[in-house]
Amino acid sequence: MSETPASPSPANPEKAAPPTELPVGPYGQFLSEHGIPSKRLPDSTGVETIEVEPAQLEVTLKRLRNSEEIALDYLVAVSGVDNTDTFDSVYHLWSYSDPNKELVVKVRIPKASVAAEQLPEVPSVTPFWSAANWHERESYDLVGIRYVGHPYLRRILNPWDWEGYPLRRDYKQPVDSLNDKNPHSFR
Amino acid sequence: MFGLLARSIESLYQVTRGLKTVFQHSFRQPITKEYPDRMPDLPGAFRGRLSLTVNPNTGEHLCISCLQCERVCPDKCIQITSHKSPETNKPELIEFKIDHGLCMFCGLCTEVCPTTCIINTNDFEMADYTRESLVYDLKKLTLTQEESAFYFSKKELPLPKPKPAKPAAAAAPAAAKAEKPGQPAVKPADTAKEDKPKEGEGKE
Amino acid sequence: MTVSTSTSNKTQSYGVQSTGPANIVEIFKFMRLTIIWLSIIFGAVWGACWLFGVVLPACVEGFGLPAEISQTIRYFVPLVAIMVFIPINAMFMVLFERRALALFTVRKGPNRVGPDGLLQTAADAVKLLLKEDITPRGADAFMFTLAPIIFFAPSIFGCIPLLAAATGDHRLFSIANLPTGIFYVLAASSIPVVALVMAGWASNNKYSLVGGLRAAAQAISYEIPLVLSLVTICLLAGSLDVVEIAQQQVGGFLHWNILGAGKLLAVSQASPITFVTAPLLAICCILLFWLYMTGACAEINRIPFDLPEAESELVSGYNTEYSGIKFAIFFLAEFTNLFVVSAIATVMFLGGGESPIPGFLDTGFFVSVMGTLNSLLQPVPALQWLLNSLVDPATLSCVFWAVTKIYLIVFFAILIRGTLPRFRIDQLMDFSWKRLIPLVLILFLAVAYLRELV
Amino acid sequence: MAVNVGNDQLKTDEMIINMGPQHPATHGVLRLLLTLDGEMVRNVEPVIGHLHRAQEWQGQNRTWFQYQALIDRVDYLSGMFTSWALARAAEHIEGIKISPRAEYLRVMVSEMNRITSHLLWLGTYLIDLGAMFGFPFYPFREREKLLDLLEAVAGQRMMFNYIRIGGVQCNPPLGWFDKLKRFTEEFPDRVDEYEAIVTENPIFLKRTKGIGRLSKSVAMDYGVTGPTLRASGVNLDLRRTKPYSVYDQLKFEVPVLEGDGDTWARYTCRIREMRESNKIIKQCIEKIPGGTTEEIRKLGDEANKDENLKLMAKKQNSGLRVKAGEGFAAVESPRGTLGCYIISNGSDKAYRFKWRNPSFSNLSVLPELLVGHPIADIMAIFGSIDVILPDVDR
Repeated sequence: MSETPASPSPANPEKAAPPTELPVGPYGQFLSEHGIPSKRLPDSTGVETIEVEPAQLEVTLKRLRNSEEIALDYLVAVSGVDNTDTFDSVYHLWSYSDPNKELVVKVRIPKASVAAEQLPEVPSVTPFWSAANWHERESYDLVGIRYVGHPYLRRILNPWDWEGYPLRRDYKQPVDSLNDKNPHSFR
Repeated sequence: MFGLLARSIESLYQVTRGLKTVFQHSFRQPITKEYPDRMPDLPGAFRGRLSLTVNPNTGEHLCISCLQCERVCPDKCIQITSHKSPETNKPELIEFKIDHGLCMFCGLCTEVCPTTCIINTNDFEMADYTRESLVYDLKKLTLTQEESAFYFSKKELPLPKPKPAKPAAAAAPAAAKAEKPGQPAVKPADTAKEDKPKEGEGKE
Repeated sequence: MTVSTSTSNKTQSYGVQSTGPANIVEIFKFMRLTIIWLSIIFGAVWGACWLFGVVLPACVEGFGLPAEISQTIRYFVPLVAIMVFIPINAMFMVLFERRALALFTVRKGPNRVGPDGLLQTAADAVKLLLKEDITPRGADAFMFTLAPIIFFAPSIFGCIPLLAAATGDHRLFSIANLPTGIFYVLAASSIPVVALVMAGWASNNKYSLVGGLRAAAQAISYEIPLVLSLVTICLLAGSLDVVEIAQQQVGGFLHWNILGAGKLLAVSQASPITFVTAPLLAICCILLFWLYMTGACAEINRIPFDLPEAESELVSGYNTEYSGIKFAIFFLAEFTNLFVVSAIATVMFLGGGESPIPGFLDTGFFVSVMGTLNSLLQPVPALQWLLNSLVDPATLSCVFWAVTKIYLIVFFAILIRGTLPRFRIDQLMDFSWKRLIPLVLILFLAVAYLRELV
Repeated sequence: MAVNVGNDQLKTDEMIINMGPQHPATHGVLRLLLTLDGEMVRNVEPVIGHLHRAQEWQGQNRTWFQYQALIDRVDYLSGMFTSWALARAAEHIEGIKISPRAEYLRVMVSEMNRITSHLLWLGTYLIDLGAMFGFPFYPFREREKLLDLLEAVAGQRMMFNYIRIGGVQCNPPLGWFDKLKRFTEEFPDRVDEYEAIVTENPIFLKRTKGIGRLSKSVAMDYGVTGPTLRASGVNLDLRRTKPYSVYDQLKFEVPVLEGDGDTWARYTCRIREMRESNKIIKQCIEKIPGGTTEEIRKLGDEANKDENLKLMAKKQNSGLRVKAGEGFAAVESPRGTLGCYIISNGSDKAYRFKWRNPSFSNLSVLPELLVGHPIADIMAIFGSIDVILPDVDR
């Protein structure tokens, strides 16, 4: 039963949040001072979460990383998420110098805007931030987000000829992998 | 030149120190555990082969067929066949199978068991020649009274209260039936197998 | 299978093991095993030599055949001794090494096959011989087969001259003595590197190839300090004859070459300079011994110089692709080489078969033991004859001390193996060309002068 | 230290070697696609994924209760930390407060686990460097003792399933604290012994000093964490910089080495960390609320009522659910920042898991370190960054 893909869950985590416009947080303030529009999302357990447009991603991260006062220079992880109606690429940013600084940056691609047989496209941050290299490859491998500008975007955890993106909600497991050789097994 | 000499002597001294430390170890007691000759003394919490206990005092089977373990098992390696007893209207155990080839010994089933019936024993020697023989049935799983008493004391579990007389009498024939893996025991198992996935889906 | 519960586990003890008293039992077992094995080895070798060198010629002469035939048979005695000795000895050395390493690493070591694991390596040898002999696809089958043979052969004929030295020039083995014995041994010991390159190249494996080339580079580099240190000792001794060099060192450890060949005793008021030169010479000789051991370790590819077969880098280097009997031969030859270099060290530096302290377990002691045995066997003349024909006390004492020293060196090599990590190839080369070779050249000159000054 | 072999006129062909996935020194199933020029590495491409078990997918298809039992397998040498990262992330979302006793128990078992992990690294690292027959057994001897203790408390030697969402599973058995105390007393002597054999050994120094330098900026650029990062001079230890659990009440140092960030620095950093972990365990034994198990037993029912001594904040059962929301929590595992990003939709299964594994990020810096070194240094460098392949591949 663990093999049946979990029923496409209707509850989007953000849906529970109040629909009202959230106040701009300190990092959002900083970004807007530098002319980068951002949208505040509900906090991820006490950490400010902002959404930026894909086109603004590179300049946002560069600004956050290089500015003296913010210095969010530690890219903890890049995660691809297949949400109910969007594909998210989530960047967790910390700081090496000040441990209390945390920020979550999200890029959301609406599923409606992605054509059939096409992958959602997010600009890659690998050219200026090597920490993202393997994380982006992993996200491409498992969730199927194409990171435009990545120098070597190919599958990393799955075999190179794997079909489909396993962590997508509509992914169908190939039957072969379930083929337990023991006929007496309960599976 | 002098520095080189000093460095060489220093190196030689360090190597000698290492050699000395290693050589001194030959006077220590060996730590070899001669396993097949001397069995390891395992702690009570050790998670080994799964077994079903009986009441150490009365000998009645503790399983009440609540199917909790079957539901919680991450590997789906437990299969319980039971039916409603016509007299008491309570579930009655017919067959209990665990596929130890699938089991990952996480111990979740022992945690959810309300009657401390299913436990992890200290036995870990289960190597076998076929996969089929790793599927243990009720007879193979059930411990004797003495073994149950041993594990109850070792794991410091609370001793079960003896059941009222009537269900105990009913459980005995069920266990007796299970000991003969004859036709009648298999047929209900098949029907139960078809029913079970529906339940599972409903829950999810 | 039966469902058994371990109800026998009455005690509930886990965690910190008790640190008991000193490990006398294991050390005793290790010593006992060594003594039993060595008795077996040398009993067998001596028995074979006695049959071949004494009984057989006697029979031949008994049949009235010409004396040339019996003489020719006697010529083959050293070869017989070596052929019997090498396989059994290598088997024992593997066990010796494993048990010694077990001691160093607080384990018990192999102790299942036979009493105390006595027959463990015999069982291993049988297993290796029964394994499938694989030649990888793409390998040069001829070269692939030839390599272990070429690797093994020199260790057989290389150690023949040492026999004469180690047995105190016994009459059966004096045929093996060469006037230029040490050069012969060194010449023989430089052949195996060809085999390693062959094995590496013929395996059709990149790791093997790198391993074989490393072996060649390393052997060439380390042969120079090795040979030069031995040459220096020959210079000191004034001879190339191993028997003569061994016999020059009679009279206690102060006479050994490692301490300057008795020059320490030659200090006298008459020439005050000897108070400086004699200790200097002794220091030079100790350094030479260290140089020789370093070079020898590299020559036979032991840790810390086991780069050709560096397991963590090159899987197993040149013998990655070998299995079964070919691998067994490589294995055998490696351990035999260790024995040979230890034997050379014993003969050249440590006084061969001489007792370190005059009067301690030396020939006189064995003679008296023989006398006691003879008097005990008085009632049985046949046994008495057998004993006297079999055992020669001088040879016995010589072999006893030679073997003790050789195995002490082997033990030390095992201790080094248990402690040190491995060099890197370029550091290895640096070490040889920039450190050892200049040092050995300096020592060569120093010894040449000091020898005259003392 | 790149070794300059070389006559530029000497033209040689490059050789491509697949080191791994079956190689004695690639710690499991890493495959390195090496381009060699003689013995010098000219190019490296790590190929990973041979051990991919879809841990994230499994997390999304198992209930929380079931998944807890599975995640010890992500990094099998430090299973406590993976459990802890998951538990912290879920507790973060749920807003559970853990009782001090449970926190202390978590810290103790985790630090024990950190020592076992470092000990195993020490043994295998010396094997990588070629000291194959003697030394590696000594760390394993101590590791065995700790694993026995962990087995006694958690039930298994590596797949603990001890730290749960909401607390810890159980109290240690009787006599456990005494044994642990005895171990902590003798352990520094054992570390002294290791150091006597290894630290100043001239061959070891030659093999490690100045090899595989990882500069501060490169390490930060690649998101390297753990002792590997601290050896390069960056002070990032979550236990100190972002104190979680009860680490702010404990006295210990975080070894940060200024300078090269070479393999020797990484070695020293880990050795010193083991000593610090030992100190932490010692303090925990003294400070833990409720004291030893014997004392808890004496309290009897009172122990169950006391909020400070409760092991599980919430009764665990198979129907465990976590509120809707998302959260990221990290712990300092022996290899670095082990993070867990969870999106929960309020059901009994997570909507999305993402593991931020330290080995994954640390391994990605490997090509930077290897190019220009000879083959023999591959093992010295790769071993020194302490990568666990299941942790990389998940």
